[in-house]
Amino acid sequence: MPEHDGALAHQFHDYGQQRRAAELAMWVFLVTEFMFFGGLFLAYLVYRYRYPAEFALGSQTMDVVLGTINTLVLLTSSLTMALAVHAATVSNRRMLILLLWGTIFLGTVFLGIKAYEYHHKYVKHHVPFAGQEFHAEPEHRLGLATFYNLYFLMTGVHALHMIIGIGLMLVLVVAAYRGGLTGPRSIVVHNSGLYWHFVDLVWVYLFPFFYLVAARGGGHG
Amino acid sequence: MDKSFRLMPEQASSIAPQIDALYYFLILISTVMSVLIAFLIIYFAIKYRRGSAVDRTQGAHHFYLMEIAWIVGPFVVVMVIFFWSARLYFAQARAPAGAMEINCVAKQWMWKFQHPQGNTEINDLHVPLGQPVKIRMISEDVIHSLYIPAFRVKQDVLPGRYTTIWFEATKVGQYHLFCAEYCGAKHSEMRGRVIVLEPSQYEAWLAGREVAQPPEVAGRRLFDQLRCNSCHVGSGMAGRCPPLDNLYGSTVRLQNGQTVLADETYIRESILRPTAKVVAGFQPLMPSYEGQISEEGILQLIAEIKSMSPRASESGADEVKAKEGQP
Amino acid sequence: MNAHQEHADSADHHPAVSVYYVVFTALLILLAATVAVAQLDLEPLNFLAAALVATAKALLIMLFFMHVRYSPPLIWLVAFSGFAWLLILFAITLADYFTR
Amino acid sequence: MITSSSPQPRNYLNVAYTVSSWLFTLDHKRIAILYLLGITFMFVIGGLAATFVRLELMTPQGDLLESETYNKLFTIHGIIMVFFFLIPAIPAVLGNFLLPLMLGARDLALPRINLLSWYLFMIGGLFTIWAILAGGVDTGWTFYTPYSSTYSNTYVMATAVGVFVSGFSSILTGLNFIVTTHTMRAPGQTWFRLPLFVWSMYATSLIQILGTPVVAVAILLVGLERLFGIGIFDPSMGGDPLLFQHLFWFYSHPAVYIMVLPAFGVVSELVATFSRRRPFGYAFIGFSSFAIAVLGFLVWGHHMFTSGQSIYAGLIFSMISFLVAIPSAIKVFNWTATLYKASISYDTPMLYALGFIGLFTIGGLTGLFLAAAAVDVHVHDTYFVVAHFHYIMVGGTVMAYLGGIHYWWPKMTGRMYPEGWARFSAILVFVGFNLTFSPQFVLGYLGMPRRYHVYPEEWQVLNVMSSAGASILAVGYFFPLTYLIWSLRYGPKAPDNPFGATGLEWKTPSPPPTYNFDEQPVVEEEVYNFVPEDTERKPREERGEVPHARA
Ligand code: HEA
Ligand code: HEA
Ligand code: CUA
Ligand SMILES: [Cu+2]
Repeated sequence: MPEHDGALAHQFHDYGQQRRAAELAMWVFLVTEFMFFGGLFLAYLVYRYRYPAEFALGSQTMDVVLGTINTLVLLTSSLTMALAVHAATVSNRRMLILLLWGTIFLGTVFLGIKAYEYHHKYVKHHVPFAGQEFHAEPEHRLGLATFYNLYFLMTGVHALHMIIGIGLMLVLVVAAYRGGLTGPRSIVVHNSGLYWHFVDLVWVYLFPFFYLVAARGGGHG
Repeated sequence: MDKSFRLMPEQASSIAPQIDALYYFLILISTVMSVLIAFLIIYFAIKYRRGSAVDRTQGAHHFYLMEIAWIVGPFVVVMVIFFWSARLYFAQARAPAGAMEINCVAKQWMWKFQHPQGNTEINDLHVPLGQPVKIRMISEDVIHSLYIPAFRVKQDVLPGRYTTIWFEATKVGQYHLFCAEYCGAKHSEMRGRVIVLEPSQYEAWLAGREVAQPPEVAGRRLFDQLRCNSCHVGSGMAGRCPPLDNLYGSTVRLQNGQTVLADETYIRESILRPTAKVVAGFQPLMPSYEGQISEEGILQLIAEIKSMSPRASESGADEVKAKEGQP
Repeated sequence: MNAHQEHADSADHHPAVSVYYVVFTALLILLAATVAVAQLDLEPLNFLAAALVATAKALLIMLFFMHVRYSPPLIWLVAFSGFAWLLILFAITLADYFTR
Repeated sequence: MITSSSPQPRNYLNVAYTVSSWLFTLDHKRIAILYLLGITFMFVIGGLAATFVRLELMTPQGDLLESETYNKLFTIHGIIMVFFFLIPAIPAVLGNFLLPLMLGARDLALPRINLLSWYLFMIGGLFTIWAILAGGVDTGWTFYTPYSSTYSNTYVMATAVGVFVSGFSSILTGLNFIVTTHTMRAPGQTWFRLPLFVWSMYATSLIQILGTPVVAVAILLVGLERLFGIGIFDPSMGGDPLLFQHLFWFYSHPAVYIMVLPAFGVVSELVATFSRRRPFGYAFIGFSSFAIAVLGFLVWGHHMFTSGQSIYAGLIFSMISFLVAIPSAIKVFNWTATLYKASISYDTPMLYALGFIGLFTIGGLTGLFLAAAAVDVHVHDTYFVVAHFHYIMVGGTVMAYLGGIHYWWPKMTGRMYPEGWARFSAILVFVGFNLTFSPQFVLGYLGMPRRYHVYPEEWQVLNVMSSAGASILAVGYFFPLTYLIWSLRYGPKAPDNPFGATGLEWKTPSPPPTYNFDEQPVVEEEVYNFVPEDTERKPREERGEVPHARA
C-alpha cells in the first residue's frame, strides 16, 4: 500500500494520479456547465430567429458602454486568475494572495455594474415578469418581453456563477494565507481557475448577444 | 360504433390500409427476428447446458464476417422500413388539393368544429364519405391532440399556432375521436364521435341544422366591427394599407426584402402582431389585435379574407405554393 | 510529503507568463473589433460576425488561460466535446424551426 | 446485519455499526447499499401507484378514483420510476459497488462527491415525496408546457425541484465514473481488458453528463415561468411550447439509454459467467455501447412526430432512430452467439439474463414501429408506446437489475440467496410481465390513448388481462424482496467466487474489506479468461459447493 499523507487521499496511489483525476473531474464538470448554458443559448437562438426586430429594439436599450467596460473587467479578471494559477505552481504565496484579491475585486466590480444595469432596467419598466409593470409598444410586446426575459435569465444565471466563483476565490484566499495552496494542492487553484475562466467565456458570448444585436442609430420597426 | 372485440381497429380512411400494410410488414419482421433469436437461445441453452457431452472446441469461425452480416442485414431491413414509412408520412402530412376545410378550436375539455357552411358542432364531427377533409386546428389553452384511430391520423393542436390534419373517409359509420395529448383533469373525457355520412346525407344534415352564419359572413361582420375597412378597403385611409383582394395564396414582398406566402399562419400573425412582417412600401401603422379577438373570430376573419381571393381559396395556399414550385 | 511533491505533476506544463499578456492583448483587440463591427449595419451578417469573434475569444481563453493547449489529448477531447454536443443540439433543433 | 458466532474477518459491513458510520461513509460499497435502500423504497412507491392505475383500469368507467387522482398517480408512477428508480438503479447501486472492484481500485476517484450525490438523490426524493403527500402533481412525467408551467394547479414546483436536484445526483455519479475509469484502473488493465460492465457504465456516464444538464435547464425554465412568469414556453407570453419538448427530449431520449446501457453491461457479465465463455465479439459489444450513446443524442425528435414539428426534421429523426437500432442488434446477436458451444448453467441470474434478451428484443423491435413516423402518427400517445417502453424498461432493465442483484448479492452481503425461490420468482416475473404488457400493444394499435382514466367499454377485456398480469407481476416482485432480506440472516455463507466467474471483484473476499483488496491487484491476463476445465465443471450445486437452499 502506498504511503498516505495528509494531501493524498486514501483512494490514490500517488500525487500524479490524484492530480490527473482532479483536473479531469473539473473538465467534465465544466462540460456539464456547457450543456446547462447550452439549453439557454438554444432558447436565445430560437427566439432571436423568431423575433429579429424586437431583439434589435431590445438591444438598443442596453448600455453598450457599461457592457464593454464589464467585458473588459471580466477579461482582466481572467488574466489575474491565470497569473494566480501560475503563482501557485511556482509556490509564490504573496503573489498568489495578491492576484486572488485582484480577481475578487474585479469580479465584484462586474457584479456591481451588473446590479446597476438591472436597476436601470427596473426603473425603465423593462422587467416583463414577476408582476412588474412592463412598458413596450403593444405590437412588440411579446418579442420584447421574450428578449428581456432571456436577458435577465441568462445574465442572471451567469451572475450566479460569478457569485459562486467569488465565494470560491475567498476560500482560496483563506487557504493561501494558511499556506495550503502550494505543491500538490496547487491543483485546487488550477481547478478554480478553470471555473473562473469558464464563467468568463460564457460572458464573452452573452455580451454581443444582448448588447450588440443591431447597429446603433439604425431604426428598426 | 362497433363494440365487438377486435385485434385491429376498423379501416375507415384512404390512408388506413396503407398504414396497416406497413404495420403488418413490421410485425412480420419482428416475428421473424424474435422467433429466430428465441429459437437460437433455447436451442443453444439446451444443447450446450453445463455437463452435456457435446463438442465445445472453438473452431475458427468467421468472426468478422458474422459481425458484418448482422450489421448490414438489419441496416438494409430498417432502411426499407424507413423509406416506406417516409412516403406515407408525407402523404399523411399533406392534404390533397381541393380538400374541404373545417375549422377546429380545442380547449379544456371540448372540441368545437365549424363547417364551411357555418354549421358548428361540439365534440361530434360530421363528414362526407369519399371527400378529402382538412381540419385547421388551434387551441385556446394547452396542447391537445386530435386523434381518430379508425382513420389512423393524429395531430397535436397547439396554442398560438395552426396545425392541420386531413383524411378521406371510406366507410360510413361512427368512430371514436379522442384527445391524445394529456391536457389536464378531464383529458380522457375530451372525446367525441366522427360520423361519416353519404355525401347526400351530409348535405341533408347540413341543411337540417339551424344554420349559423358561414365563417366568412361572420368574418365580414367582425371585419366591420373592428373597423378594419376604415383602412384596408373603401375610402378613409385607403392606400396606406396593403389591399386584401387576392392576398390569400399570393407571395408577399416584405419591407426587409424577404418574401412570404400569404397563408393562414401569415394572416393570423398579421392580425395579432402586424409589425412582425411589414409589407414592402407600407408603414407599420396597424395596431395589434392581440387578445381582442377569440380564436374562432380569427378563423372567421381568415375565412373572410380568403373569400376575397376566390381562385386561391379553392385549392388552398399550400397547393398554390406547391404549384409555384417554391420549397 | 516531499518525494511526491517533486513529480507532483507531469501533465501540466504551464506557459510562460508573457503568453498570458499576449493573449490578453489579443482578447482586448477582439473586444474592440466586436464592438466596432456592431456599429455597422451588415444585417444579417452582424450575428455571424459577433458569433465568430466571440468564438475566437473563447478559443483563446480555453487554449491558453485554461491550458488546454498544454494538456494531454484526453483534456482536449473533453473540452471540445461540450462544443460538439451543443452543435448537435443547436443544429437539429434549428433545422426544425427553419423548415416549419 | 450479519450475525455470526465465529469471528469474521474485517469487511466493509462489520467495520462499524453506528448510524453515522453509514450516513457519513465515504466507502463506495456502503454508499451503494444506501442507494439500494433508497431506490427500493422508491420502487415500492412507484409500484403502488401502478397498482392503483391498473385497478382503476379494470373497468371502463372512472369508478375507483377521481380523474384528478388518476392523473396524479400515473404522473407519480412515471416520475418515481424513471428519475428515482430506474436511472439510479444499476449505475448507483451495482455500478457504485462494482466499478472500483472491477478496476482493482480502493475506491471511486471522488468519494466525497459520491456521498454528496447520494444526499442529492435523497433530497430530490424527499421533495418529490413531499409533493405527493402535499397533494400530488399531475403533469405526466414529461412536464409538457404550457400545461405544467401555467395551467396545472398541483405541486409542480416541489416536484420540479425534486427532479432538478436528483438530476445533479445523476450528473455527479456519471462524472465520478468517468474520472474513475480513466484514472483508477489497476496496473495492466488496459481498456480491452475491462469487463463489459465497465464499458457500459462509461457510456452511460457520458450520457449522464452531456444530457442531464439540458433537462435541468428545461425544468428550471418551467419553474421560473410558473413562479415568476418568465415566459419562455407559454405562447401567450411569446414562447414556443415545442422548445420545451426539444429540450426535454434532448435529454430524455438519451436517458432511455441511461436506463438500458447498464442493463446491457449486466447481461454481458451474466451471459459470460454462466456460459463460461468470453462474450462473442467483445469489442463489438463494447463499442456498440458508445455508438448508442452518441447516436442516441440525435434522435430525440421521434417523440414529436405529431407535435407540429417540421416534417423534414421528423424525417431526419426517424432515419437516425432506425440507425440506433443497429448497435442494439449487434449486442443481441453477440449474446446469442456467445451461447454457441458454451457451457450453460441455469442459475437465477442467467434466467433473468435470458429473459432480458427476449423481452428487450420485443421492446426494441416495437421501438422500430414507433420510429416509423407514419405508424407512429397512429400509435403515438397510445398504449402501444406504453407497452413498448415497459417491455424495455421493466422487461429489460428491471429484469437485468434483478439478475445483477442476485448475481452480486453474495459479494455484497456475504450470503447466498435461496436458489429455488429465486428461480420460481424469476419465472413468475417473466409470465406476469408478458401478461401485463402484451395486451397493451393490441390496445394501443386499436387506438386507446394513454393517460386515460376512462375508456370505451369494448376495450375492457384486454385491460382486465393486463391488470391480472400486473397482480402476478407484483407477487413476482414481492418474493425477492422477502427472501433476499431473509437470506441476510439465514442464507448460506457465500464463498469468494460462488459462480466460477472471472473478474477482479471475485478475487477478493465476500464481502470485501473496506479498501477492497488486501494487495493491489495486477491484471496479467485477458478479460473473461475462463480456464477450459472450468467449462467442463458441473453446476456448483451438483458439486455440492453450495448447499441447495430451499425455504
Ligand atoms: C430503456 C428505455 C428505452 C429504450 C432502450 C428504447 C429504445 C428505443 N425506442 Fe423507445 N421509448 C422509451 C423507452 C425506451 N426506448 C420510453 C420511456 C418512451 C415513451 C416516453 C413517453 O412518451 O412517455 C419511448 C418512446 C419511443 C418513441 C416515441 C413514441 C411516441 O411517443 O410516439 C419512439 C419512436 O421512434 C421510440 C423508439 C425507440 C427505438 C427505435 C429504440 C431502439 O433503441 C431499440 C433498438 C433495439 C432493437 C431494434 C432490438 C434488438 C435488435 C434485434 C433483435 C435485431 C433485429 C433488428 C432489426 C431488424 C433492425 N421509443
Ligand atoms: C422504470 C420504469 C417503470 C416501471 C418499473 C414501471 C412498472 C409498471 N408500470 Fe409503468 N410507466 C412508466 C415507467 C415504469 N413503469 C412510465 C415512465 C410511464 C408513463 C407515465 C406518464 O404517462 O407520465 C408509465 C405508465 C404506466 C401506465 C400507463 C398509465 C396511463 O398512461 O394512464 C401503466 C398502465 O398499466 C403502467 C403500469 C405499470 C405496471 C403494472 C408496472 C409494474 O411493473 C409495477 C410492479 C411493481 C410493484 C407492484 C411494486 C413492487 C411490489 C411489491 C412491493 C409487492 C407488494 C405490492 C403489492 C402486493 C401490490 N405504467
Ligand atoms: Cu385535450 Cu387531452
Ligand atoms: Cu426516444
